[in-house]
Amino acid sequence: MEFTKILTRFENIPNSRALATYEKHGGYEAAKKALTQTREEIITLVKDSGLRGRGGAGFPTGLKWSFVPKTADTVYLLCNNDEGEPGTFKDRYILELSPHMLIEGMIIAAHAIGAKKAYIYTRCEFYDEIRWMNEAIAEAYQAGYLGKNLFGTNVQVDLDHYIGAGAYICGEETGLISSLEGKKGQPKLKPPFPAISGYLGKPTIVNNTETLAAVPWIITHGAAAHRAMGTEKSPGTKLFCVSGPVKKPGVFERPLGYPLKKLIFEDAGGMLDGKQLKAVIPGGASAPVLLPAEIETLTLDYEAIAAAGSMLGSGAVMVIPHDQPMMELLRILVNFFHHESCGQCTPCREGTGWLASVVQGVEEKTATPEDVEKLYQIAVHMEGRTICALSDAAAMPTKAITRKFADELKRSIRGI
Amino acid sequence: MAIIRVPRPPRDANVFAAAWGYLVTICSGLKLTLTIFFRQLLKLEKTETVEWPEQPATYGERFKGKHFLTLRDDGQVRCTACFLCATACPAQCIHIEAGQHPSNEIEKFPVRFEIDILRCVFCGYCEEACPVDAIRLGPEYAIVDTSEKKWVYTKDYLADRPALQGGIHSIKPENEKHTSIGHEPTAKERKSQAHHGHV
Amino acid sequence: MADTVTFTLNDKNVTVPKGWTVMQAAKQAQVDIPHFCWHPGLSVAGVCRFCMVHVQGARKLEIACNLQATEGMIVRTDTPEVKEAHKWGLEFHLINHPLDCPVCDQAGECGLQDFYMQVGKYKSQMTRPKVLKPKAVDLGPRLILDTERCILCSRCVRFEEEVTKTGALGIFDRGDRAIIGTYGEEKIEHNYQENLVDVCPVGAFTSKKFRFKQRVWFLQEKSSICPGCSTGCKIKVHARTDRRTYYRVKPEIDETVNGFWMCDKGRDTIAHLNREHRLPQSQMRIDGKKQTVPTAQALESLRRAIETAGAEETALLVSAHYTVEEYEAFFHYFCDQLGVTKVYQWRAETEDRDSFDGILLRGDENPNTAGLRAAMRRVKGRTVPIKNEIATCVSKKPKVVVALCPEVPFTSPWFQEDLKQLAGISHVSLWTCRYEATEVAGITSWIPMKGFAEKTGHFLNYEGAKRELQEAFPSATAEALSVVEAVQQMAAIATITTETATL
Amino acid sequence: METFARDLREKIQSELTRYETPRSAILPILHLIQDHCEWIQPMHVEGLEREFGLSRVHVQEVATFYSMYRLEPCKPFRILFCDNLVCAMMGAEGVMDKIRSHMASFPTDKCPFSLQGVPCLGVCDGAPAMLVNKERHLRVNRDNVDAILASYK
Repeated sequence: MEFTKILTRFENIPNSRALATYEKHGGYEAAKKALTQTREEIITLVKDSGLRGRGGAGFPTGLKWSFVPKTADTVYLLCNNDEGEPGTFKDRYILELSPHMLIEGMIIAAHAIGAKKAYIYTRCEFYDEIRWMNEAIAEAYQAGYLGKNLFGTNVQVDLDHYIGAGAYICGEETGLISSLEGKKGQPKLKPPFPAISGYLGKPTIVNNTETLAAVPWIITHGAAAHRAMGTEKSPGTKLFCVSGPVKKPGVFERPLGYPLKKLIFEDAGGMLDGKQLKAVIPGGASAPVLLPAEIETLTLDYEAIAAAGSMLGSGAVMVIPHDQPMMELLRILVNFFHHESCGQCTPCREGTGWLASVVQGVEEKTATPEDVEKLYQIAVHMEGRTICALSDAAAMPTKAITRKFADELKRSIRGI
Repeated sequence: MAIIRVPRPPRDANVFAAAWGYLVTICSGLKLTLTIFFRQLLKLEKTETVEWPEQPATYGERFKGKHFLTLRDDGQVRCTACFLCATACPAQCIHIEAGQHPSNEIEKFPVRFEIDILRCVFCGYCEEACPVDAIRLGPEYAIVDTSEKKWVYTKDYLADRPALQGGIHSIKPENEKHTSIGHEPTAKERKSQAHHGHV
Repeated sequence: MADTVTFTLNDKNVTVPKGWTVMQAAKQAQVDIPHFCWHPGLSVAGVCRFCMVHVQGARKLEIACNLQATEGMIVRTDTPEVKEAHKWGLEFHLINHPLDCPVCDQAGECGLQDFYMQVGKYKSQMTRPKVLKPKAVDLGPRLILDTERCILCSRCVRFEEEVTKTGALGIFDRGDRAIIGTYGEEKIEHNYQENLVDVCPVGAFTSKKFRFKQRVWFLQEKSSICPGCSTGCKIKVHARTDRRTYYRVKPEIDETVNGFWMCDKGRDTIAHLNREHRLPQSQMRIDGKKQTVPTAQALESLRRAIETAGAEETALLVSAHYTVEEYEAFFHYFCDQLGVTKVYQWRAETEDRDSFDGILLRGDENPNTAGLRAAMRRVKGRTVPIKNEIATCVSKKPKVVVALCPEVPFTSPWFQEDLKQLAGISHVSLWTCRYEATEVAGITSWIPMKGFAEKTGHFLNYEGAKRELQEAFPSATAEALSVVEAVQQMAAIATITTETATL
Repeated sequence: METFARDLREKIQSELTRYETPRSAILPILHLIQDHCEWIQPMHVEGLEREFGLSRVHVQEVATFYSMYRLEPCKPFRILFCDNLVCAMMGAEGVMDKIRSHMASFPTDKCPFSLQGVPCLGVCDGAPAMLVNKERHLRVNRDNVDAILASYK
């Protein structure tokens, strides 16, 4: 079965990163078209298309853009390419296929919100991708797609590339802004929201790479074509990253509302030989695990997964095999969040450390079966208490694992 | 004014008959006393009386007598100069001056620690208030001295009492007080506790 | 009204100016919301997550410090949910806190202790080893930092950035490894160090000067005015009355003058008040030998000297360290009643009077220059220029000099040198609080004065604002008098003597 | 003595004016220093304040906050091995053991490698993954890891 491809349409096209290839396939036509339209027209179009933020929260993109005060003279557009969520590698894939698609999307978005300056924030571990992106930006400047008076209009968009330095928290939009300001990547207190006061106190819109890369297609094909895919509340396509012990791990672009089981067992080729499915994490490390019984009929859209008690997040589907001890999984998760907590808010700073320490106790053989309940209690009180969602991200999977696999955890504490 | 009426024993005309009961009891008491007196006189039985002060008398460990300061293994006072004993003391007889210990691990220690024993009421609140088991009331009950100065016990005197009676030493094992909790501190814990100035 | 909002806080209607946060409103309405990182004098950080309140209709609990009060909002601080949040909020703060309260100077005035009693969970579930960090770090001439006690509320960092603008403190590393500190071994050396101790809600920052000196629950505090310079910061003096010892000074909130802060110099203004620095009793030089005498005798001899020499041969040398009330009594007696006309100011020969450090400290190191000036204007009938007039005084060759000595030693290092100038005068009566540096040839009598913390009254600060010394401690030395009392005593002796004479 | 070599100075200078505020340049400048000098030394942090006016507290805060900055002398080849969920499920620990034993084969102090477990490298489809300096290696397993390491000399 074939699907309309928006973001991965350059798959199987040789030399797809080059500007010439991109132009040959209608590249920068959308930007040219969009720049003749007014800001309101573009925002309305994106609103109508139902495009939602692909970074994890799923906030309607057009609505976000409309929050920028019309009177603001300096506005910034930031592209969140700090792909740090374990299990996620979709943005990397976009950069690998066609960085120009992202640049074009950013030109359109910048025009829509009135930003003259835009930044791409990329995590520093993507050494190759950073090089490709820099090359693409240079090409775009050379071809006149970036800079002043684009396409004969008076629109100006400057794009720069900013490289992170290894902090998961910079994937949070205000953490990213702090980092771009040259500070520690600590999320900022809200309100004020970035759309009012963000980078250097100016209105700032932060969008995920995947979101921005989808914009040119919407401009070219219209809102209705976008709405035709996916579900009513979650229209369009999404990149799903399937990883773990499956035969064909990788990125799959599928319309939202696609059945999860089909994704794992057909598109990704099913489990590796001799492995059975134990659980699935449907949306990156911060999404609660789902049991096989829960994914029987589960479809991949924001609403359905939320109803199942998890979240779509970044679309990182991690498959957990039957022989994976859940205590080990929990240990990796809590250690990850402990390592990445920025240390600003007390419940997160201390809570993640406490979770990690309790799990450490299992290794030291000082833990008791009651510690499973303690982990759950700590997680409950970390949730919804902090500036950003990292605390929640640590709490939610902990809660799910300590509830769904309580017996197994207790057994491993007793050493059986 | 309230008057409590106490019933009197009924009057008996025969005084001798009335007193008979008393006399019998007195005589049997005297009999016991005299028996023991003669038995001890003839060395048939060991006497319980101690010839104090020529012979020492000892009290149990729970007796609240003269104070002493307990020491760490390395011989320094355990006291961290937290002033909780001085705060709890109803007689306000404890005087502490705190200072910075040369070792940062201990941090705070008493430069001076004095008890004005004449003001002390031996209530033992200091012992209870102490978070580090640094002060105890010992078994010494004979508090005798001549000069006024000696009634104020200094830190050195309180901490160094090798001849403490009743078999009690002022050096206490580090974790003595906590053994009853049934949790033997690990070497790491002990290190971290010492690091915090606790013991 | 457009510029206020009214909302409900625990069933109480609260009206506050627009733009206020719920925390500010709660302070005004005297509703207690536990908090650590919020400080009225600093920006909002919102990181301790302790000031949780329940807002009707909100999805989750909100922090009061960053929640703007809006019209008709219904806020509760006492729902079970909020209480649970407080319990766990405190538990999170405490799990890596060393709990070394017995050796911590903050004990007794510590946010963690107070809130533990108020909203604590009591039964901790923390059984794991704590994260260990450096303790007792020397961070400056007046500061000790214990990074383990620190709860990373960032108040000190914000103080350094926003108030002193020195930015010497930072939070390094991340997560629960985060540590407050300066760069490398750098020390904080500005004049506002101890404010860091004050803003610190726990015992992470402690004052070197106060370190281990006293447990705070033994201290009494009285509201006074700092005598260190002409700014006139409102302060609280902490002392033990049973020992008659002064221990420390802390700023008191006064939005109009000093806000929430005071300088370190001001904190040293109590050292001279303690007994070992004080003139214990009146003294007189009799037959070339210094003797302790009853105050009445010293005052009487002064009165006699004035009587003998005549008011025109008497000079008053006045420093600007006394209260307006004292000047009034002093001039009333000596000038109005006795008829003395020679009145001279006594202050530093060289001073940069108009200098200002941009925060609080001013170059005029006298607390009551304006008050003295006003009093002298009344006596002299004209405004006198502010300058040191001791040389003028000596050049007029008076026979008797009554000197109101400067009180605070470190703002008057010139004191002893100046005193030497008085050597040739036949009767010099020093009215002084301090003992040191008064041992100068040519002084006839010494009268012990009360220190600023031992009297009430008021100063006029650099802009003429009234700064009230509200409460007084009993004097550290029993014999000390305020100028008012001394003058009264002198007048009383005079009356008795006159009466005796007429009999 | 100059803290920074001439070409590095010029690069730092251009970074300082590249963004809206000089402070924004702290992260890129630290990357530059790290590329030129292997690790960020205290003298660099102090030099940035002295020569370019960047607060040393701000620089140090950033340098300690982000995990990719090296504040200590390092080996010529730094292996960053992903030990997060997917890589762990695909056998990261076993490969890391293999790397450790490879490292142990060198005489002490002569080993050119350092090994560090890091959170997700964003290439979970190629798990287990590792970075050696700036080169990415996918699907590293116990069989091919020795050959990969052998190529670094």
